[in-house]
Amino acid sequence: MEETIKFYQTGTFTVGNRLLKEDQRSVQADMHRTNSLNSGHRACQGCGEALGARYAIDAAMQATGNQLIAVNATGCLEVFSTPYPETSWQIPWIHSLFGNAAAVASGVAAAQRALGRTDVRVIAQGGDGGTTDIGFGCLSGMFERNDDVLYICYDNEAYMNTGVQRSSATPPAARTATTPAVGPSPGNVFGTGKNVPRIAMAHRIPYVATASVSNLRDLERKVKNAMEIHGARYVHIFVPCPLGWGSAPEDTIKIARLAVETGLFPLFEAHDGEVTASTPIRHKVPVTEYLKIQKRYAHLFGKSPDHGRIGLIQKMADHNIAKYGLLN
Amino acid sequence: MLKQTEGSHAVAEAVALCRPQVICAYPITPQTHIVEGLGEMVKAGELTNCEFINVESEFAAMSVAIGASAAGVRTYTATSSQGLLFMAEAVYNAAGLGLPIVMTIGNRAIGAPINIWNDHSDSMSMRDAGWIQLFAETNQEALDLHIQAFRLAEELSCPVMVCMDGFILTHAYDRVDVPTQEQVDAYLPPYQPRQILDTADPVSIGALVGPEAFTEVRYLQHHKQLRALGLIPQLAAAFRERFGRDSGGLIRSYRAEDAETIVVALGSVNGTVQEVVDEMRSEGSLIGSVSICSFRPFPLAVLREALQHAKRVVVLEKCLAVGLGGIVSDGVRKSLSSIVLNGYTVIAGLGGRAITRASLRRLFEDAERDELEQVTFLDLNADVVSYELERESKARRTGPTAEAILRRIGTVASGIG
Amino acid sequence: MDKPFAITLDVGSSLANKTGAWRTNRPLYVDRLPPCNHACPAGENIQGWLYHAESGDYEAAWRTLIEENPFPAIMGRVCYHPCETSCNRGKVDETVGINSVERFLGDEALKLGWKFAPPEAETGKRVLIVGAGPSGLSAAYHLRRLGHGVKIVEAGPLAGGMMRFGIPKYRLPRDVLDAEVRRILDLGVELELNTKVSNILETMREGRFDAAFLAVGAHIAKRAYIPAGEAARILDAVAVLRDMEGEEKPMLGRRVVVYGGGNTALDVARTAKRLGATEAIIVYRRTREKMPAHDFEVEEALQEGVLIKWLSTIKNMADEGTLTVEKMALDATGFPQPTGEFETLEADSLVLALGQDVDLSLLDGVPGLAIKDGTVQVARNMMTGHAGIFAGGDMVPSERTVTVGIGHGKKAARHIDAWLRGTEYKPAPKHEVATFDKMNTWYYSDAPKTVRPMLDLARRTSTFDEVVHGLDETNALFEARRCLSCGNCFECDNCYGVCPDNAVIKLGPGKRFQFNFDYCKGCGICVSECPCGAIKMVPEPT
Amino acid sequence: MFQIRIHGRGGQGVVSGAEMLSVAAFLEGRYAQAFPSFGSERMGAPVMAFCRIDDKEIRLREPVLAPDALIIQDPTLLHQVDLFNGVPKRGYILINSTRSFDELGLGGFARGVQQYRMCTVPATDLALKHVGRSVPNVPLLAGFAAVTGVIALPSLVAAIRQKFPAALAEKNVGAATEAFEIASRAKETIDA
Repeated sequence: MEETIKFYQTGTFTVGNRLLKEDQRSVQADMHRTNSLNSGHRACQGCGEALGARYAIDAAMQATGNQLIAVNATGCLEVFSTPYPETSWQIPWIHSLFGNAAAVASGVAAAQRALGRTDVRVIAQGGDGGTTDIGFGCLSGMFERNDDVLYICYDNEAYMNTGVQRSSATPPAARTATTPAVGPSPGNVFGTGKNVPRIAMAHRIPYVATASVSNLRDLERKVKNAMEIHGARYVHIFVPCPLGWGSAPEDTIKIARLAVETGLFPLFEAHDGEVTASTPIRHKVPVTEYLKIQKRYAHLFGKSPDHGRIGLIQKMADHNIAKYGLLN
Repeated sequence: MLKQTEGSHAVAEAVALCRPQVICAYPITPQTHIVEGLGEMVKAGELTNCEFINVESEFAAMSVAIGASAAGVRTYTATSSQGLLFMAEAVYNAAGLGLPIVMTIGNRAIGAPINIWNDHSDSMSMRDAGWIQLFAETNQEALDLHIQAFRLAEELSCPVMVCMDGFILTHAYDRVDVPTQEQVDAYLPPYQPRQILDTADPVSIGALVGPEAFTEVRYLQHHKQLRALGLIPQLAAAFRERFGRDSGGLIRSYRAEDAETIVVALGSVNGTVQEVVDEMRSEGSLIGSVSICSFRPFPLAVLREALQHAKRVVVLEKCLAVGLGGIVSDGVRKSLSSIVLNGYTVIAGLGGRAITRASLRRLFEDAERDELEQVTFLDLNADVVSYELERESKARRTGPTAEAILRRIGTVASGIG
Repeated sequence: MDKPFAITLDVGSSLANKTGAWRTNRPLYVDRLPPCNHACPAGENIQGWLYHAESGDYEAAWRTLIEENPFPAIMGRVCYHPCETSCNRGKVDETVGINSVERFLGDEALKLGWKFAPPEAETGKRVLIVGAGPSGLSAAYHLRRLGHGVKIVEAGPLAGGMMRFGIPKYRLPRDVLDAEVRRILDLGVELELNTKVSNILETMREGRFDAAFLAVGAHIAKRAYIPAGEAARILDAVAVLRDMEGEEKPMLGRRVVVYGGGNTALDVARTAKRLGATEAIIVYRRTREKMPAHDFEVEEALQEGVLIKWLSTIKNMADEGTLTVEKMALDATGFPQPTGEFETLEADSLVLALGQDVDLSLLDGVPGLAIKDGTVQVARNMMTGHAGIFAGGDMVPSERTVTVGIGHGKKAARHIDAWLRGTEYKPAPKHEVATFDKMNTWYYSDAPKTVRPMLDLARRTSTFDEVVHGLDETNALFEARRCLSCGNCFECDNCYGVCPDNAVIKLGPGKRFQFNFDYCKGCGICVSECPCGAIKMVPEPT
Repeated sequence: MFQIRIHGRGGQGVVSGAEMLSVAAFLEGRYAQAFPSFGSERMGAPVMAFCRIDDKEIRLREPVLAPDALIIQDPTLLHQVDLFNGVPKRGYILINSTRSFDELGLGGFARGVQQYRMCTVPATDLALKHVGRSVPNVPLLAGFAAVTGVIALPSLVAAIRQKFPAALAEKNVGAATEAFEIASRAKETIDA
């Protein structure tokens, strides 16, 4: 759409634009968007996951002509969306367990094949805990069988529902309830990391992508791309958590944007196990911009900033920038 | 049609006749032959519009089954032993969501020590998961119970386990009567889900339920099983009518009407028990037996009916509630509350230990003389136990018990019984 | 379907769960004052007309523009555009070329012959306007559109005032000027030329005018005493520029020295070049930084070969055309002080561009007037000490630019109208300014300002063709779309999209949005993600 | 009720032997039950399988403790396991061997109190000859049929054809037929 008309005013980055034709607008700009995750859910102020979920599911709904079934792992999204007697979901939705969303989705997909409903598509969704930790086995199995499921991970980098404990997606130095900011090396360890998008690619599934709530059009495009493909697909969405990260609710998108603009969270797409595209950084910023507005990193600053470890984090960002060519 | 075939294969044929649409398979002895059989039928195109899914774990097997069942198709899987424990969380979940999944359990012991042979510890560990548990006495019954299980599960919206003794039944070649597709279709109507993930009529399944409604949800689950107490005999009767065989039901009595001593047991061991009963009857003993087919729901009333006139009840269990004794015994005692009689718990056949006529005969005679302990371990090798106890009392670092015992017994292991 | 109790729920039922007192702050849609509008001396609603230009509706844009200013084509050429100086986009990449878009709209209007809407009703009141310069014409335009009878009396031979006699052709082609003046007269404004009003009260009485607006401008050149020989040729800038409009072009010779540092000095020097001078030297007593002239004009002049001697004063001029110039030096306070160093310059003529004074003779004998430093004192409503007589433009204390004059005309017109109706004109209270810190500019794509094509220097210096060319349609659209719409919703849907609680209701094209406070949790994401700063958080009323 | 116990090593077709036997009996309209006694499932490990044949439904689920007939697919087991355990007087014993049971040093069992009716069948040789693989189970079953008369050869042949794909089945039928002849010749001496 950007080609048809240049939006130097609104950029190609706002949700919509009064000058665009309906079919060129983002799904979220649509007055008749499905609001798959409806108002009245119990998410915290400024919840990135609630935002990411509506973005992703609405986009998938549009891409499938509303023929969508969602499976949800246990976690914030499940708890805040479906506390009896109310549900915020507008689509057929099932929650089973913490660690089995991918497998349940495989079952739903198998049922659609058995019923001959090739038009009905299946999404599984979970947080980073349910995806990168406890649900990892089922996820890998679903990938390996190449079941017709899009798995979406909403990554807020810790177990938020249980009170902010460390997950294998928690970044180095971050403070959580189980990696407190005390002692000689406060916060989370500088481990080797667990790059699930990369692990997904190693299964050579047809489509893998990373996305951020700060780049809506990019996110919607990726979900749309994913729904145009059959087989196992994986989209990893970065969703800040004000409560767990100690950030201001109004900064949710800002932080997500900084994660991208620093290079800490590279946005890319991969087909059949190979990276095919990456979203360039628009205005590169140093990681300190990102770190300093989150209390979970407060111990890196304060009276005597921990330049050593901040430097290590900057290295990670620079590595991503080089690896994915984010400044090209 | 009569056939001489393996128990697992007979069950596979029965399941296929029930037209399942999704089957999840993960290998574990001794259940494996069943899903292998079904996999072959799907590949060979004998079982049509059925998705056969090779999953990466039992946990995934039950999870895939949950998804498929919630999406409105007839779903089946099978497992044993450690496998059932590994899927435990999903087993409870399937029942909590009221999904009519049917699962075969090839009953097998639970480690450690790891042991692939038969006992009932696996099913028993899930006895309160909210599933209906039916125990098969013979391969014919195992076959028949699967056909009844799907109908039962779907009428109640409640998952059903069909339990059959590992190896003793799963691997035994026996004569079975395999019904025709027409017969089964006439008995088992197509699946009409009570709740379904449908884009035309969306719902949210699996809500977070707090204190304000949780008790009610649980009560309704309990109520389902109470309904099953009525439904199981009806379905068995309907089955008899259609297939001309007695299979299933809540319990089955054998020469127990006038018995002073009644042996209660689950599963295949009942055959051997009945042989011994006949023997002893022919010699004048007033002994009989009762086979429990439906362990969940537990048939308190009919059991009371069957046992109340006896002088003593011997509960023969293939599992052990460590630190207590019997598991089945508890239910039996509850069924007899306020009735005064001698009750004995006998733990037998753990980890595949053969239960022989000779041992049973000795046991029952002791029982008739009321010379049994409250809890008796059949054919327990006292020497081995006391030697090991003594060894442990002597040294602190005594090493692994199981291995120590094997060393002492030596190669007799390849012997018989 | 007959669903199991509690574990299975009807979709969308969470709408029953309202936010309630969860929220401590709530968002509020606001319209902030864009810095461009804030800076415009003519009070144009720049963001407002760019909004229409962005959608390619140029007539709507033009009509919005002329609500405040009837001279888009002229403005687009001669305005020193303080709007661009204050444009927020300058902090993103480069300021929006507002002036060039305005000129494009002005030229479109002339090309397509768009007319002003006639007054809806005649009031029967008559207003006399003295002076057909920017101020007078602007006042005439606004008064006429308000339904009053308007007559302009102009002492000179042509309408336009300083726009004609102060600004060279190469900056403002006369056909453009004539066309925009004509469009005002077409509204039914009377214009009487070559008539000097000597006694305002008498003229008003004779013409039975209910009110008058004086905008005679400042045409009397300031003189400075420079000892000179009889034959020494010394002229003043106003006269030179005025003569440029007549048949007889002024004789300046081949070596011209201009004394002064304002825009007029530059106009003269550049005019001299075009008249064939080989040397045009500007002598100014201060530094370039201190020069009142606009830097871009200085730049253009230097490009055209005009020489400028900074920190210099002229002591005398001898008959044979030699000027004695003394070097100056800035003292600690930054004032130039004589150094006693002298040099001489050869000049065929010396043009003095030292500013102008107002001819106030027409006010003799008018009671209640206050005159100070050669200008008429006016109240906030532009009325002089004498009821019914208003004044504006260069003859009142203020910066002397065309745009300021036009602003005066508008302001005066609105007060005169109110005065005639026996009421008081109360301008709408100004919104808080949409400063850069209120914007979220990440959402705007980077886009460089379109550089207006220039004529090549050689051709420019030898002719009086217009120096700066206009934008074509695509450039204009491009330029318009660079506007950030500071402080005013442009319906980018961000707030609607970024709300985690779907608590923003989209009302449809042109209708903007509305908050649904049943579900808003007051997180404030809509505020921080609004690109143009059109939402703010306010405490939740309790 | 007639009970058979088959001893051998994993991979020798001990279990399928018992199964074929039960099928053969079933084809004769009788009730039969065949089941393995699973030791470890490794190839080469000592394994056994059981078969019961009766005219009424078989309820008994215990292992065969007192076999009316013993089939030994691997004579080397004689020295490892108490194979004859529970075999009653006049019980049948078939051994896979090219040697006579006297040569095997088992003569005493025949002439002694047990009066076992013993017969050796060169089952491995026959299997290699007809099937090309060392699967001695089928020839031994044929020998069993010949010596005991509990099942008829045609029933066994039918069971073999159920068990194996056509080509392989015919090879096994060949082996069975020859083994049946060999064992039939030995019958008189055994019964004597």
